[in-house]
Amino acid sequence: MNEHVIQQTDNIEKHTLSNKLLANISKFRELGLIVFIVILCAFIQWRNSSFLTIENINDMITNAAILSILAVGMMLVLVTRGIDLSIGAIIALSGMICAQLVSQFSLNPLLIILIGIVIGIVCGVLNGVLIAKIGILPIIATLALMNVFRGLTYRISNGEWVSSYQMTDSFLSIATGKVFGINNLIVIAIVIYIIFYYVINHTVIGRQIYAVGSNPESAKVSGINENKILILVYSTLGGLSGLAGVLWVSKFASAQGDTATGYELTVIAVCILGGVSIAGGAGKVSGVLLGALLLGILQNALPLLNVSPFWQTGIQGAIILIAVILNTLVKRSVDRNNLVRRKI
Amino acid sequence: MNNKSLAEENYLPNNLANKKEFSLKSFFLQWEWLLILILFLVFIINSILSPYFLDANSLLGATSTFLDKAFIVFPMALIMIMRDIDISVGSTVALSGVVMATVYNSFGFPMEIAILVCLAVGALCGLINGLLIVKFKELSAVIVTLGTMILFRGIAYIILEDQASGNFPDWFNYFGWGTAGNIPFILIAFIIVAIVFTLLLHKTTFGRNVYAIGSNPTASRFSGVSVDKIRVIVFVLAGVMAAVTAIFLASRMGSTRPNVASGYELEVITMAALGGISTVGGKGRMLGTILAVFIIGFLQYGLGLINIPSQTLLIIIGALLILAVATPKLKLPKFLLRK
Amino acid sequence: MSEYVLELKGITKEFPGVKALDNVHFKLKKGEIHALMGENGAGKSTFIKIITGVHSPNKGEMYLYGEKVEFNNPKDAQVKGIAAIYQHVTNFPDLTVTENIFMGHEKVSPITRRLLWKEMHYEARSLLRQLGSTIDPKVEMGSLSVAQQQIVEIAKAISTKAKIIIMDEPTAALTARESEELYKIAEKLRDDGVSIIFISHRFEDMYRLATQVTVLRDAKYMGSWGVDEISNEQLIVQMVGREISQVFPNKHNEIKESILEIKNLGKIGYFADISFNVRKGEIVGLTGLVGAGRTEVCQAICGIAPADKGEIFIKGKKVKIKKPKDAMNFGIGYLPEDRQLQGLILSWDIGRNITLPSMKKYSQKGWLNPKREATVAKELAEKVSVKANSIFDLVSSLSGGNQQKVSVAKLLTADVEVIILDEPTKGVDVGAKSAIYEIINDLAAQGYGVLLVSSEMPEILGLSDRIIVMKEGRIATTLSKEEATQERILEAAMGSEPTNNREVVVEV
Amino acid sequence: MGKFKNVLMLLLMLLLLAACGNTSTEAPATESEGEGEAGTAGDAGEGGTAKYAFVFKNTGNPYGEKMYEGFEKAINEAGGEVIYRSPDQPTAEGQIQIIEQLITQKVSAIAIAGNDNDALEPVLKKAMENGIKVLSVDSAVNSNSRMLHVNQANPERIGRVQIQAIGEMINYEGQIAILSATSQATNQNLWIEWMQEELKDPKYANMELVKVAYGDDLRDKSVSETEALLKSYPDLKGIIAPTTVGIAAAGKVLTDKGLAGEVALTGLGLPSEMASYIENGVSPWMYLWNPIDVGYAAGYASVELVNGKTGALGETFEIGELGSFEVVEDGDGTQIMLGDPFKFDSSNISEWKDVY
Repeated sequence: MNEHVIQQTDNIEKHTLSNKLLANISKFRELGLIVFIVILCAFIQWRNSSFLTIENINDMITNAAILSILAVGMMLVLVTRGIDLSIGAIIALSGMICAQLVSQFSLNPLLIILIGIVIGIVCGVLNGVLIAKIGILPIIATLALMNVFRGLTYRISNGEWVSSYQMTDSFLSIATGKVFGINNLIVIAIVIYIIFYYVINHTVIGRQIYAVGSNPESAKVSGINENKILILVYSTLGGLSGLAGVLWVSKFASAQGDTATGYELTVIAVCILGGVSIAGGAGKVSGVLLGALLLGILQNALPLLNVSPFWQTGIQGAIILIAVILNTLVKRSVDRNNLVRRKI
Repeated sequence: MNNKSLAEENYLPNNLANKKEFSLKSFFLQWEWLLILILFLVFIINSILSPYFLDANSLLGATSTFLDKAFIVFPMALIMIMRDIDISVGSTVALSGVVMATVYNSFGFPMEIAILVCLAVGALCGLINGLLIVKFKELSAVIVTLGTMILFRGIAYIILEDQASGNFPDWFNYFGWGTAGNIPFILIAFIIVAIVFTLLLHKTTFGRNVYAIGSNPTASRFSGVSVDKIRVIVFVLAGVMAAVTAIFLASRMGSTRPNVASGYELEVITMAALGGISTVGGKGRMLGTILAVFIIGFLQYGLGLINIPSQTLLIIIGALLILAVATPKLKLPKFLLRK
Repeated sequence: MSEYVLELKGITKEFPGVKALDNVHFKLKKGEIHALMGENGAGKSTFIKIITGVHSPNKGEMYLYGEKVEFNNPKDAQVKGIAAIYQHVTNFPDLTVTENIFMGHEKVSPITRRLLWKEMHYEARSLLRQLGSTIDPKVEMGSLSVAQQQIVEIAKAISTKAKIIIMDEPTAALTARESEELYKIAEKLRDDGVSIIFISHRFEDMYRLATQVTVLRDAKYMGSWGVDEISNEQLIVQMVGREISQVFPNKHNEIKESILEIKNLGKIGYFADISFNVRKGEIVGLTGLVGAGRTEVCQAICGIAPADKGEIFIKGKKVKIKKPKDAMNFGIGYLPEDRQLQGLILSWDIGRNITLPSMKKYSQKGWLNPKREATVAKELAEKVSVKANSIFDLVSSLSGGNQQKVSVAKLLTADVEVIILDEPTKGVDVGAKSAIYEIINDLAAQGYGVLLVSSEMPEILGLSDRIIVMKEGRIATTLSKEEATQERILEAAMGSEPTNNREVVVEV
Repeated sequence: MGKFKNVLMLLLMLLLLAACGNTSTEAPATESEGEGEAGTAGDAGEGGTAKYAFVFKNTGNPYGEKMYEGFEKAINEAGGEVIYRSPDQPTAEGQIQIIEQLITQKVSAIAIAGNDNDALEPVLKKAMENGIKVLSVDSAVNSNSRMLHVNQANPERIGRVQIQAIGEMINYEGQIAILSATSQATNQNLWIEWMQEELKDPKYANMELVKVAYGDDLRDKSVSETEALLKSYPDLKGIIAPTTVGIAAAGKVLTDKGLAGEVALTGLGLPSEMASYIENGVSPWMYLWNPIDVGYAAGYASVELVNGKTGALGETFEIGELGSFEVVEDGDGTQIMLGDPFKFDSSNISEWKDVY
């Protein structure tokens, strides 16, 4: 009997070892992304030496900050097997309302941020209710609400823009101010990433989101309230979009009706690059951060490299397609490895 | 009938009816009736609001203002019945149109050849989508077509940069504007395509297989339906219809640019969803889709006649879409429920 | 305080078209291992789901420690100390082992509500160690083998500190030695005062562990006995409802030439070295434990998941089968295991389902011919005696047995010569079962070659002319009708001693 | 029975169509009572007021709103009904739809800021065939599809004056760059051509145009492009941005980086958008015509066309308070041209920033 146990433990030990190896392979994505980014940076630096200057890096990260804030929210939605096409419109709506409030009442910037977030959450809850309670497919529900939010923005703005001279300095300083020498936008993004990292990895709710995406049936059996989770993720993304709306307007010092048109696709592209699976269940904060960084670098570097503006769209599309296809191939080989390891 | 007990079931005669009974109730409880009602309402409201609306000429002429993108609705309906989606169609329109113009203008081929090339490019775009989707089943159609959407548009920009390309022959430009009697060519083309697709979906084995795939992909595959082949074919059809749209669009504008038809995919999906094409697959009919095309088209046209700002139109169409997909999900009174 | 920790009285549960449970009683003592037995479709799974709060009964009452309870959702049952390990592993493949174990009862810091990962990983590791396994709790669930996942599921149940644990066929996918480990765990739990409801097809499990057995048949309660109060034969009669020999019409079919021949078929990670043949008019039984690779072999032959190695011959001619359509063109018909997911389109009517595989035959150059379709569908539906009003009745409104008949009718439309039936009577009531057996026999009599996959011993024994037993992806033995007995099959399927080791990497 | 169902469905559909058909034959009859036979719709004098339509590139653009303000003012002065339409996206497809609807409404004149030079030709020709007077404003459509173009300012002057300005700002020495939109309407490229022409003058010998960047009229892209310019050309002395979004984005970047006085910025922009950057010295001055005036001119030009002018070379158009303008040549077509672009600097920006 004892012999048996020892032998078994032996086998299991072996097993665990190869399991660890596998776990490393599945981390390959992030590693691969980092390697890719490093090579890309080296290449860009070689072509244009002003790329890796502190100033440029600062600019690049500041520009990618809003994108990365949205991406982490979108990740949660994608993890639950959903999608949200309305965020560009939410950004415009919240940005427009806040800018108008600022121009008329010169409110405290913190209050404005709060208002922006609340507007976003309201929009997000609307998305969530249509999806969770009424059961409309996410792509259709958010598509419809995208139209509604965008239309509302135009109605509210009445075709006018809110320009920088109408905004208070304190409002503009949301995006230009610094904390310990770091731009506020970066600080906000970092704070959000820390919060999300914590919530996703260290709270029950965070894990429940993944459970719902990984296996909705089992989630139900485990007593997880799927509707609650769905509404939560859509309103979270809504809130982040509302925040992004305020930051956007503050950064560019202008609120327009067509702000951030089509931005949702860029955000989704970041998530896909970052290894978030649209089939749900999988996606890491670190991956999304790297995805945002990669796209930020691309957006920063294509002009630096003197790439014709007409090639930029094509390059972006090709990189996204190649990234997702590579991801699939890697995953397939991992699965195959799993099978080979099995007894027959 | 649903809750017939096992015992009862076992006593049923072993003689099955193979003629369908006609039930007036289920006949009138079809989605299409609601659409006809909405279309009727659109007509009534529009004719009250604008004296110009019910002018026979303008009514027929109006169809040419919204029918260009409507060609894509048919393959999109097939795609959505199969539980897929294609958001690259707008970019396909742009790319195939741009290639057509380039082949005609820069390479000096005759327009007839250019049109064929345009259709071929559309088909190729669809083929790429279809193959990527069936070869990488782990990726959903949303991801693949999101990628190709950006890629196709990007290629169109690489070819034409920010230039327009036109100078098509007169007969080509007449194509999108001409009428036979009072009826615009584009309406005739639409009717032909509508009939072809309606027959394809409802009267052929191909259409039956499309429904089968949408209702239960696994069971279809197990039953020997060539699921992959049919999916690829349907995406190719979408590409071809996008190219048809590109031809009409180029003809109507006398030129084409890389930035045309942006956002068409969303309008087309809206039409299909309103037409009762179930977004989870397996359900929906062509008649509903056709009705939805005219509902949205005449709504836009009619409200345009009374000069409603386009932003209000956005809101109305968004709300209509939500209403359309939400209505069947809401709990209807019992007597209204079908089977 | 009642003597019973759990008592169910007169539980009835109806689903549309089916009565899944009909006035069922159940009593469970503290520290008791109670076997729940019954054929497939007898209502065991539904019964468990009632106890765990997934379904609520239409009628009947449930008492926990003598107190009446009503569960509205799984959480309620969880809170009351009931945990279940389901037959089909239901876990979160993307999440880690630790997360799977603690899903629904995570350890959180009382103040900050922070997840205590360290503690959870530690406890997960020690729970798994208790079960004799050193699975790394930090790996993703999806990367584990089915047996390992089963162990994690058990660890999960233990971790909830459940007082009542339900095990739904936990040994089905385990080797004999793993089963032995499981028995020990179960006994240890029992000694700690946990009550266990143990569901299994295997009499060994019951005799080894249980002290009490309750039998369900056709959704009805048949009775409850002490394990030593009832003989094996009596128990079988209670479960099946009649002598086995009565169920199976014993006809002698004329067995002719070989029609399907498989040589050295292999698929990495699933099966290897599979060789056998099926002859015209013959019923070949293919059996083995769940997870032995039977379904995978069938699916490889049918082109659903083609094999990596080996050859398939039809009437002596080598063929390549890459997709189901190829198989059908070569005359191989497949009746899948899960008729609702893989076999039928539930939202369609009977007629359309029947004609789906062979629409080409009933159409003219791609155009549908509804009249002809309807005639053919009616003919076939009547041939397999589907009970319904018309061929336009939706399949979803039929009972399991009638659905299965429609699946069989589907096969008959094509020019099929070999029919592969994967668990044809799973979830089918007894009345329909014998009808299906009759159909199978008829098919063989008409000269079809039949490959019958089943876990149900009586079915295999009663129908097959030849029986192939699979074990861990390989053919363990082939028995003729005369040689075959339940014991010999089980022995071959489980092996008295483990013959090869699960954990070893095998080059295929 | 299945057949019966289809037939019934078809019958009901036909009924519906017939219902529409009936009314559709009646409706125009009652309509045309006062108008005589359909055809010439440009009948401003008879039967009701004439309708003047203004079609801008897209909604939600203050530049268009201001132009419409002027247009409305002109029509109100001359008497008539105004219609303001624009698609929600700046596409030619959207404008075609709108023009078709305007044709149906039998408006008297359409003034349009085109999203595409050529693509509107078929529909605008159709409008003219229906007796509608068509003129383009701000962004021209090709000469076949219009009777007249109302040019905000001479493109040559617009191009040259911006080079002259940047030259003055940087003492005629150093690198300069242009930040454009991707020009869908050709005016941007035309201006850039004239800029390059002006640069050939020997007095700019020490100035070098290093790059033309495209910001697509998107805020985020314009910002990245500006930043890239600053990094790729550390010695850059001046930026010309002949587009509102571009110049404001560049102004924001230069402000945030504290480059006022080091990199000069000029171009064309809305005073409201640029007020902050002119006041803080990033852009010493920049240019724009008054969109209200442009719209006002378009309004009066519409009225004149409806009243019988043809837009032929040599005609004189009376533009309300702006005086009279002579029709001059513009490539193959004709145009009236308003004055030079207006210069906005710190002395006058505060009075204009609230206007537009």
